[in-house]
Amino acid sequence: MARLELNALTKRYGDFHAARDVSLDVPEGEFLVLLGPSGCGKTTTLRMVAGFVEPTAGSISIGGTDVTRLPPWKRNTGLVFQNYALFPHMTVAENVAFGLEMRKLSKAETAEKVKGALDLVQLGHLADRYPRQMSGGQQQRVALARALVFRPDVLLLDEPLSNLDAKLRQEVRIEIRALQQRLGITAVMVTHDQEEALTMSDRLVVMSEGQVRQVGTQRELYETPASRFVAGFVGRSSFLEGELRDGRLVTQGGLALETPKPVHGKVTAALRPERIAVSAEPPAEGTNVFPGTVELVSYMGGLIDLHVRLSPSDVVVAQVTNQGGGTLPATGDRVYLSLGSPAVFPASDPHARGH
Amino acid sequence: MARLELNALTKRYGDFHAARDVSLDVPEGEFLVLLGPSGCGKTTTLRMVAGFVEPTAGSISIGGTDVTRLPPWKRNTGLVFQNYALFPHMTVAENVAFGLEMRKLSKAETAEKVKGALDLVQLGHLADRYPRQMSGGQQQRVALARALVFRPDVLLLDEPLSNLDAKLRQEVRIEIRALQQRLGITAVMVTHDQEEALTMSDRLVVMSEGQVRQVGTQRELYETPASRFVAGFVGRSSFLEGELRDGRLVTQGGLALETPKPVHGKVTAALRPERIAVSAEPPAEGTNVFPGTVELVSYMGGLIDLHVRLSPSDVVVAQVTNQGGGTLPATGDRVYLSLGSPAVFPASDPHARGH
Amino acid sequence: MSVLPDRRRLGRWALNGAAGLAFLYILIPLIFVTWLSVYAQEIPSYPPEGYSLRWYGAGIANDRFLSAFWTSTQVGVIATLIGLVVALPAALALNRYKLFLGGAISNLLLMPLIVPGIVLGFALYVFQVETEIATGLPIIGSFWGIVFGHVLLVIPWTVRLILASLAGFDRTLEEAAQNLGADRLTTFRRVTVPSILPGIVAGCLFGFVSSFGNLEVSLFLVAPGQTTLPIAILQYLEWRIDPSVAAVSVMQIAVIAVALLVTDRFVKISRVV
Amino acid sequence: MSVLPDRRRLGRWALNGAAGLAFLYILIPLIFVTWLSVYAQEIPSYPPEGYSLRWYGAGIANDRFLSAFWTSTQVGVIATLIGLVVALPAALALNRYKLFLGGAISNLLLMPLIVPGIVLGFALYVFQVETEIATGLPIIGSFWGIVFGHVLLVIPWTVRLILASLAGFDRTLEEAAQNLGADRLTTFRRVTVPSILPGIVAGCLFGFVSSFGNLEVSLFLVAPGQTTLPIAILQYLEWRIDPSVAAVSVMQIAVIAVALLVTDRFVKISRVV
Repeated sequence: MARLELNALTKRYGDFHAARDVSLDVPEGEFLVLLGPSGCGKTTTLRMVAGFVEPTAGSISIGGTDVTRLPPWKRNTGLVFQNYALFPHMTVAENVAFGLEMRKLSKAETAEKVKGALDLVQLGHLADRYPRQMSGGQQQRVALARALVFRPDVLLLDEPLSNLDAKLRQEVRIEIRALQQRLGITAVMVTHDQEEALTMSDRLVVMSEGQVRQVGTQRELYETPASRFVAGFVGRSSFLEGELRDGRLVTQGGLALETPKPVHGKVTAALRPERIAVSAEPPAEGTNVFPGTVELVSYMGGLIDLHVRLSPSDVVVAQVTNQGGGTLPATGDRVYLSLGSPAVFPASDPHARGH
Repeated sequence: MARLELNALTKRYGDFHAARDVSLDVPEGEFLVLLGPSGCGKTTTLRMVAGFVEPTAGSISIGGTDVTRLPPWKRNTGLVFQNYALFPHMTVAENVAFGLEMRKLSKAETAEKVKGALDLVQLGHLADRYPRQMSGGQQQRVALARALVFRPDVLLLDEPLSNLDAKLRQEVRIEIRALQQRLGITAVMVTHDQEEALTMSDRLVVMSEGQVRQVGTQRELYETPASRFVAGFVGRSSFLEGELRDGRLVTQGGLALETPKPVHGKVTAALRPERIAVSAEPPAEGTNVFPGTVELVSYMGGLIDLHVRLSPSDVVVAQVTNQGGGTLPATGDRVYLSLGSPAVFPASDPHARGH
Repeated sequence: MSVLPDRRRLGRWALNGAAGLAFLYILIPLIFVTWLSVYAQEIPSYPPEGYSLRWYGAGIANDRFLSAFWTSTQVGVIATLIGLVVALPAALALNRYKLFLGGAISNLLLMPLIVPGIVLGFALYVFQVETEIATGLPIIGSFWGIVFGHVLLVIPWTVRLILASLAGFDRTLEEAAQNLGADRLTTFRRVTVPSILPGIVAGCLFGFVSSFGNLEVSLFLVAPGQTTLPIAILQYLEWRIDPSVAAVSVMQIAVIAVALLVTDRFVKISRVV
Repeated sequence: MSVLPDRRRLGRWALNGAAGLAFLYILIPLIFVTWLSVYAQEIPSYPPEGYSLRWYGAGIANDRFLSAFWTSTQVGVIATLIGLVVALPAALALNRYKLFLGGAISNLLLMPLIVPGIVLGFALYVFQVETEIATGLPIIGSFWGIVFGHVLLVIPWTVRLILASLAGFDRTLEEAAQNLGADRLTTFRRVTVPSILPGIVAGCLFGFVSSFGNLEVSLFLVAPGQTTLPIAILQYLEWRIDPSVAAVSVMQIAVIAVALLVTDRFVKISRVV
């Protein structure tokens, strides 16, 4: 329950930068998610906060105190591990009590707090079980209780859901988020799962190659991605590559797109599948309307993906909602796509900021 | 490349039926997917076809020949395992050649076919590598080449994608499907992943508790689920429980829904999230329109889930497409939902056929 | 009920038969020595003239056996403790750091297990004699000289079995403890040691019995007056063969078997050995 | 470059030091015996009068050592092969079927490793004597009598190490082979055996050296004229101590060390032992 500040945090292994100039400011009570592909530096960053990785440069402060040089056991953080990391030789209650014991609480106080924490995760009745006697979801809840019981300044979650099956993941996701909000605790979670990141966080940090690429709310990242990388990583996008001619983006296949802002040189346009309107006849109005041929219909229940070829070198994916009844477009059908106003980014560098 | 017929196939372990009366007819060249939760009998069924599990009753015929009592090595099936099961002490080429050696082909013919099969999966250049030197996706492609090289009558796939990461999964999915169509081979795949099942198959078989619950195309299963179980398992559904009164379904919370067909007794209505229309004002027309309060907005990029409470005991999920711009409903907002005509099933048994 | 195909059943019986045979192979000599230990007569002839438990009494009452038993036990316990003190940090180092030649070191730690005992005993003897000549200290034949030799027998068992336990130990548990506020020593005491206890206990058990039962190394290192139990038995047998040695043997086997089974129940040795 | 905090570095040095100490503990006696083996003079005194390799020649030229070496090798090889033939199916059965008392059986297979050698030798002697009395066959002191005894020493190593290999073997590989058209025997030969080869090789190596180096069991079973190498060394030492025994010891250690390292390179013994 404290503000967490990272200041130009860098971790170098020889020539390799695991994290480079990571600066973040997490206000009290915020749920921040670090999102990125594997090897992007998100876990290194989290482990620097917990104290298991010593930064090469930069500083970390929790609640205004510089903790950069403190060993893990002198920082008041609660870490939830991907593999739960429950002590197998201790009961659930003993696991949860461990952090309190280390803080030398009295037996009575410890017992009371352990009971409270287990009730919080609805496992009060299993206090005397051993971890191996519990399901994965229950173990993860115990790990959560163990990390919360001593009131850490910051809760750290390292891919906490990736060992759970799909159904359970959804359940524990909601539970963690609700608990975090109820307790008003500052939390930082690491994940590579977009859906998890989008549904749980107050704010998201997209990382790649050890660097922070964009920080913002779900909506900010989705609606105004800062770079081609973010547009491709948060939500789905189809990309059209082209060059600017006469104020329009002209692709190799000959499509000419109106762009919202004047751009120049080689550029990439990013199109969100659900923002593309599909019609059998040319629509009365709309920007960037092109005819095309349906190449693949991917029926996914509530949603249907249409892969539409607009030119010999340009294919985009349009997503339509399955409203039942009516006929669906079939492979080979001729359709018209209204692409709307695409986001445009320089083509050379996937991390360059867009226009 | 042959028709596969299962006839009242049953496997019993003591009192437990791992599979019960499974009858399926897979025509030549069809891609059939067995879909169901873990323990539903789909893997047992596949292993009976491969010959690793001996049926307690029933029969299996491949290409018109009864193979029920043949050992695995005398059935001409190609099985792709979840964990690849490549022989670690053999090179890629030796792995692929194994099935041909067992069939006593000449060295020259073996070498030629191995080359052809590896080219088919675009791994011709890695023939001399060992499996441990390859990525998961490459290993799975080798396993596929190994299972296809001797032209099996039926290709069997046991959760072939579940050890791959999300991005690779999509890629290999498309590759397997394209190969199967190109070779015109009969294929049976087992999976618990809905999206995989929907995008790859010609027809789907939904199983639970060892029994076949419904067989059909994606569209048939999604549009006309046979039971409450299928409605919940294929695609997402919100369920409203109620009782029939005056020709309407009345829930405990007091909602009264028009149902498409006359039903009686305790029933469950299943609602697809994308078929529910959301509006701020009461819509001019529509069946089953109810006011409600937004309880949770789950922003998932292209899609937004609204959890809307319609009565003290009834919550439904409506899915709206994120069209950008415009204001999104927020938690606490009052909205109107047009539920449309729900599918209705008897409430007592999740596997009972609907109306 | 499904019936297994005939050939599959045949294979199953053949394999089970082989397991039974291996078991019998080991059991039969033990059965015979047990049989001999309850012979009534003194001369081990066949068939026996009757049965009696009197040789057990004779074995226990034999002063030389008794004092040798105490010597063996003392040497074994002390050597095991020293072996553990050396082995625990050594195993941790081998597990955690990529030591210079780490693989070779951990293989060479196996040497005392597979170098012939007589060679090992002779090497120790030479070492101790040369050290005694060089330093003038009374090493050869002393209690601590024997213990020093037996530590060599204990180390391979303790190091290897603790290493096996460490290989299955998830080090994120240590991070979890540190995150919860435990410093390095507390983490070791409260988390690491309990997790590798099966390896520690199994290592000590095997180390102790290999010291206790050792003949070759002891032969070179004991002084004339001071004998370990295996040497006492050997000397007794040179003089006469009667069922009292069988009784002493059976008692040793029984104690070791019980120790093995009890320990296994407590820490699942079979997972690390 | 980040610098480790001082206390962390200290712990690291302490652990590495302990590993080095354990290593030295085992190495030092071997170094001393090697030193003695190159003494020029006959009487092992200190300091040496000069160095020479002549005792290696003397060791090799000694007829009794040579014939004992052949006896030990023959007994070791044959006992290992018999042990393997019994152990392979036994290990498969223990791994695949939940045998009645399977856990107890696999623990009791450890017995010959931890029962004092002298007890084991005496038990085998009693067994063979009683069998000889009962059947009239000349068992005791015969070549096959010794081999029978040594198989007992081999079995625990082969069974346990093959079991360890089998525990890491993924049986879906066997299903894959059968699916590709291999019958049960071909599957075993082409897939199962290559996969558990490290265990088989390591089991045979350890089984052989424990037979080759055994003194206690052999002491009871050999006939007067026929000796194994450990017995020949012991008898030689009763008579005189000169550096030729050291040379013979060093050669044995060298051969075993080389076998261990070569085998390890080939099949990664360290993964199964």
